[in-house]
Amino acid sequence: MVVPPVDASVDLSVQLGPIRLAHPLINASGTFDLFEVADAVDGGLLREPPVAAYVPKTVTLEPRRGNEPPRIVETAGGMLNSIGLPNKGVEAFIAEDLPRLLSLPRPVILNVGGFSPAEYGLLAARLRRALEAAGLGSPSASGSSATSTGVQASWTSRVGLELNISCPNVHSGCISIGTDPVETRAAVKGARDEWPGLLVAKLTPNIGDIRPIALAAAEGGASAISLVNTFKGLALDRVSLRPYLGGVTGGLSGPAIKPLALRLCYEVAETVDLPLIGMGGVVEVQDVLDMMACGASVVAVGAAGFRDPWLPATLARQLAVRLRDRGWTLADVLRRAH
Amino acid sequence: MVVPPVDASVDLSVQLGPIRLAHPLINASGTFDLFEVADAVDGGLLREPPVAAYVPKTVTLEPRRGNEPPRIVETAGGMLNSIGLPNKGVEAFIAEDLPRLLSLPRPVILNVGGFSPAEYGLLAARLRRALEAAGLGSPSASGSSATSTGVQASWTSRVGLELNISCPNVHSGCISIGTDPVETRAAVKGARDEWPGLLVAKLTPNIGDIRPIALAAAEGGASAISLVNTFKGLALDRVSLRPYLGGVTGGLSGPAIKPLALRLCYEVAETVDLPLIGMGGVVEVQDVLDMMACGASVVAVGAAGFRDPWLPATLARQLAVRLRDRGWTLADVLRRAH
Amino acid sequence: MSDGRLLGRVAGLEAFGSMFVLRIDVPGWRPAAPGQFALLQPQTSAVFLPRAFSLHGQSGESLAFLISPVGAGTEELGRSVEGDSVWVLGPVGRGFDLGRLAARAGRLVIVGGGVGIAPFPLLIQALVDASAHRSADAPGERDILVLLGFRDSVQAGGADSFTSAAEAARAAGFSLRVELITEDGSLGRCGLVTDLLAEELSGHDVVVACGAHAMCAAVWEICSACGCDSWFSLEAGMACGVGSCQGCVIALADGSLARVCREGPVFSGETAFGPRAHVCTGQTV
Amino acid sequence: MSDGRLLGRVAGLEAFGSMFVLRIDVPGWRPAAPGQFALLQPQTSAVFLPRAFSLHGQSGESLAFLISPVGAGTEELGRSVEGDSVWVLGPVGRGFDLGRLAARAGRLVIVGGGVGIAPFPLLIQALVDASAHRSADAPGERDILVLLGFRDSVQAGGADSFTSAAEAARAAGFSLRVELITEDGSLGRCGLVTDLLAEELSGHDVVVACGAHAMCAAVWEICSACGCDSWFSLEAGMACGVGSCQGCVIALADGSLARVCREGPVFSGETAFGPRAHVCTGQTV
Ligand SMILES: Cc1cc2nc3c(=O)[nH]c(=O)nc-3n(C[C@H](O)[C@H](O)[C@H](O)COP(=O)(O)OP(=O)(O)OC[C@H]3O[C@@H](n4cnc5c(N)ncnc54)[C@H](O)[C@@H]3O)c2cc1C
Ligand SMILES: Cc1cc2nc3c(=O)[nH]c(=O)nc-3n(C[C@H](O)[C@H](O)[C@H](O)COP(=O)(O)OP(=O)(O)OC[C@H]3O[C@@H](n4cnc5c(N)ncnc54)[C@H](O)[C@@H]3O)c2cc1C
Ligand SMILES: Cc1cc2nc3c(=O)[nH]c(=O)nc-3n(C[C@H](O)[C@H](O)[C@H](O)COP(=O)(O)O)c2cc1C
Ligand SMILES: Cc1cc2nc3c(=O)[nH]c(=O)nc-3n(C[C@H](O)[C@H](O)[C@H](O)COP(=O)(O)O)c2cc1C
Ligand code: FES
Ligand code: FES
Repeated sequence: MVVPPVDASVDLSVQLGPIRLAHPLINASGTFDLFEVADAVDGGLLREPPVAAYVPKTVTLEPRRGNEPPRIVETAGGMLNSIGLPNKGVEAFIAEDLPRLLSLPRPVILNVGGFSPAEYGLLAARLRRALEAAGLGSPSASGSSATSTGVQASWTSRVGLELNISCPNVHSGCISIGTDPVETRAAVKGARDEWPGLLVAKLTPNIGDIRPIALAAAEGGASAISLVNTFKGLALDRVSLRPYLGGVTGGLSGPAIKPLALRLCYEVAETVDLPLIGMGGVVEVQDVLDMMACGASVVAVGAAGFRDPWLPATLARQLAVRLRDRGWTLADVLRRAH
Repeated sequence: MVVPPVDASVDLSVQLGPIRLAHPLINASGTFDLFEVADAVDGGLLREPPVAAYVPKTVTLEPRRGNEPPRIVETAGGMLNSIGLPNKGVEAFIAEDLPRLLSLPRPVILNVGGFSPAEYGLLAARLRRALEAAGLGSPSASGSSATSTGVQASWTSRVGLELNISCPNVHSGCISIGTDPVETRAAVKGARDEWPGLLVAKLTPNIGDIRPIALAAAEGGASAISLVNTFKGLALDRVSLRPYLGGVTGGLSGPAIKPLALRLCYEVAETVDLPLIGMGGVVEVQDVLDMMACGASVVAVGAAGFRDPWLPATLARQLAVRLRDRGWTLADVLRRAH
Repeated sequence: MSDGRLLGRVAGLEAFGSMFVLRIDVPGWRPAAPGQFALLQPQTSAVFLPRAFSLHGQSGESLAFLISPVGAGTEELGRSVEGDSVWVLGPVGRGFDLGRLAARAGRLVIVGGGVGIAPFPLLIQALVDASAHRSADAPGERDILVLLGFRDSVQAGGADSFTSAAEAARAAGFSLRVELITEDGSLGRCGLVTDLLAEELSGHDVVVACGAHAMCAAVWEICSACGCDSWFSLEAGMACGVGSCQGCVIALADGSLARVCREGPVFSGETAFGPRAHVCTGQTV
Repeated sequence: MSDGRLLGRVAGLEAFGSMFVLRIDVPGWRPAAPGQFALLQPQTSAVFLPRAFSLHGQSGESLAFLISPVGAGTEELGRSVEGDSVWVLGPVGRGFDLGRLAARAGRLVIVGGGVGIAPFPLLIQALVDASAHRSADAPGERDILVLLGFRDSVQAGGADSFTSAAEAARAAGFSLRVELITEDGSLGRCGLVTDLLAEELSGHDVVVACGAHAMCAAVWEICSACGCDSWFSLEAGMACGVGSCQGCVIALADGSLARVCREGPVFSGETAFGPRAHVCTGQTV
């Protein structure tokens, strides 16, 4: 590899709520299936995942088939996806996936999606119970209250929860939860009541002003905010001129959206005093610096990981080199653009 | 040139309100200064402008300096601009620019920007009076009412008006007119009361749901809708990690935004029954077909014209070839994606 | 096991009709099974995602891909020059079931349409290698029938990329019969490759095919009507190629969705298209 | 007058230290004046906008550009190979005022910093050509002083791109004195080009300069202190290069904004930086 090992003299560690990350680079939900990639190309990934924390794909209460194909189309500087949240549902997830997630040598940030604000509370409660049952709680955890974080330090320091509040077709009609401050607050509050650990609200960029949504998430009790999810876009079949994707529209991600993601991150960082997980078009180490300078203390790699599943680890190494070369600490970069 | 001449057997003409265009390709406001380009590289452009109608840059009531440099930065698949509507103000525009605009062998769609809904009415009234004074009205036009289009056929068939309702820093605070249905309706209505001809409302994409805005523009009396203006984005200086542009944020345009523009065009076409002028990332003839299939009867070239000022004319020729090869008329393409 | 994507170096590019063969030396490459694929992207690339290509030839760390330029990604690869760097991720995917095929080489028909011929030279090479481990073959077990269909004589230039694999097979005592057909009759017979298959199928009981989806479906119709085993290498637009994105799904015969990059790209006819008939009539529909 | 952008063809690419000279044949090219520029973009390009480059050399429709690879656009041009197609828009911009400069060639100092040396070979060529139209020059009127500053010896390799223009000038009876300085002293003297200028200015009364903005500002300080005429070829990020976008503005001395692509790229020191002093002291600040 051309990338030198992480420079031990540079401290890349970040505290994200109760979870400590060895460095700021993680994956974006739905863009990296660690177990599949390990099986397909490199079993060593399970021993040494290329992320500081692993974020699995969104899970919903019920199993979902996802959208009909085609689901992917490349566009200028990015891609549209209309995957449609296929997943096995939370029960099968708990039975089949949670155990192996907990066996990873990294913290995990679970990601859930609901179709009404109330579903987030149900999902959070179900996952909390599963984690408690997994015996990861502190010895004194029996009968502990869900909202008392102290007694559950042992699993809350390893497992967080991200709320994907930008699904289509939700309770409030055609506008998704994440574009409505009232619903956002309700969804986050519902989850917060059931989840004692790191709670991340993932915001949609398909909005005129993101600041009221960020405030609502903070009011609801989010301990961090991640942004951005994808931008709704459309591509046509070149010949028929009909919508190309099975799901008609899709979400735009990749370098094309980076300037938009940076702007939204910058605005949210000026609005709420919570740690941010920045994502949207991160491809190279300059993008990581940009996101951090706009206010993200953690940076997620999404679609660029499709080119290179090892990218987050590579970026972490490159970040260390950049910081060392500039004589900067992470704190010097964070919010530098403001 | 590699492009063959327009195939005479293919009818590319489009009716846009009272204005007939020889073909559907025009320029986007602020991205093509015909007189400057003619002076810089090819005087012949004034005799044979490469657009079916010419749209000059936005004019405001007062002269404006525009934003401080740097104003331009390239991003993946596009660019950010923070030009900031520099212009000489409507009075100097009328005195210096209007006469030469009216001497062009093409229809002209003037473009105005206001800082409150009321300013659009003032601008429309001022331009209407100037056009009437220019002696372009019908012989019986003296004392005619502004809202009676019949008597003014002679200039309304050559001059239209586009309302740029997506300026920053406007009357209603930090949210721009174009993101508020009430202000949109007021701005369009104000202009409609003063302007008898083609009235185009140009919408911003920085919005959660564009449909209420499109409806408000229609209710206000718009005779067409153009979309999209640029998406608000941010780029940092690579070294200092401070905002790179003088105006801090800028507007994203170019191929990167095409999937977003197509989606918005598609949504507006399903919402209002007005002709649409589609723009956003148009670079090649496939983009023209895509825009038309999504509902645009006229297509504007923006930033891609920076690479090639002749692009709209080239695309019109290529469109004729494509239609002939597929055995299609324009009507076969229009709204095909719906 | 690799510590990241591999960085290959272009060793050559050769045109074959409308297609080209791209040779890449890839230090660290693990041997691929026939039917597996790799994701390629020039180090300096104007497209966002890598593109999937079947292994066409493989000799240690020297790989060959047969590529048809259809869009920005393939055209960009077609402009490669010797020494250019190319990111390579692979081998990935489930290839052909060599165990089953090798034992039945004499009753096997290979059907390729257009650039769908790409995976077969490597398959032939593997069948030949597999036979070396067997003490002796019964008569006819070293006869492989290859049916190739092209649009026209220009595209049919791609068939020449078979020559060396075919010669190596012959040298190893295999008899390879290659029949060629073009849709416009500009080279070989005029018609579809399924016309050839319908004529030639009898006496064979397993078909492997790769090509346009419609071709594959037609091949399956023929095979299923006569209860013949069939295997298809299928395509889908991909983002990751390694199971992360769930973007490459296709609908299987039972209505479920499967990822071409992980459950495929090689699927049995039954899985992809539907059950085969119970009785082999030797006749085609 | 052209009917669109011109499509040029790469005739060659030659490295000069950290820079390279790109030669492009451009059918239909109108002769450029020194200081004018063109917008270049490979026909197959991974960047969105064309990039601006001063004319470095010109012989009919054969053009040369001296380019320093600093980002995606310049690096992409640096990978050009002979025969590649390149879109060319130009010549555009207001170049040097040849009328004024030619008459004072002997009192002229050319100051180039880094790749800012690019426009000067063409300027020298034009000064030489202009002298051919004059019957006779007074003594010293054919002496041109060129001061070049570079970061280090590697970058200073760019100075070799001057050689042919310098030789042609000498052949036409001009005497060209080229002084070179590097910031790290790894070639020639150690220091800034403005150090050279301060020493050499006396006896000259017009300076033309191109380089980093800070260098230009420092050159202007020196010139203005001694009331010397100065002209600067300035830079700004551009989108269109032809006056459409108003993206390339810079703030002038009077606080107004001017487009580098139309009002420039060559500005007088007074316009760009401020008035010159009234009395020439022959001394520098
Ligand atoms: C497992 C596998 C193996 C393969 N093996 C080979 C091989 O050996 N050789 C080979 O040449 N190819 C092979 N392919 C196909 C190859 O991957 C594609 O041809 C390649 O991805 C095309 O990329 P491109 O950039 O050239 O074209 P793109 O422009 O990306 O278009 C690629 C295809 O995507 C579809 N598409 C994308 N966008 C649109 C749109 N807006 N409208 C309509 N259609 C669209 C079309 O089907 C089009 O042909 C294989 C594919 C798979 C999945
Ligand atoms: C009239 C004129 C004449 C010129 N003549 C020459 C010439 O003869 N030879 C030559 O080599 N160059 C010349 N240039 C400069 C040349 O145009 C630029 O070097 C070129 O555009 C760089 O393009 P790029 O894609 O390589 O770099 P880019 O990546 O586009 O960066 C180019 C420059 O833009 C700025 N920039 C862009 N984005 C950012 C960001 N996010 N943060 C910080 N800075 C940023 C920086 O200043 C950077 O150096 C000239 C410029 C002008 C205006
Ligand atoms: C194929 C694909 C699938 C995705 N699935 C999910 C998902 O299941 N849950 C989620 O919260 N975000 C999902 N996302 C959004 C990403 O997590 C991320 O927010 C977005 O892609 C922007 O980052 P990028 O530009 O780096 O890709 C998905 C994105 C892609 C491209
Ligand atoms: C440099 C620049 C200046 C612009 N100025 C204006 C303007 O003055 N008025 C306006 O209505 N739109 C303006 N726009 C927006 C364009 O008209 C167009 O809506 C937008 O660029 C999207 O199209 P594109 O992706 O093809 O560039 C400007 C865009 C650019 C890039
Ligand atoms: S391409 Fe991503 S799962 Fe198959
Ligand atoms: S670069 Fe567009 S006006 Fe100068």
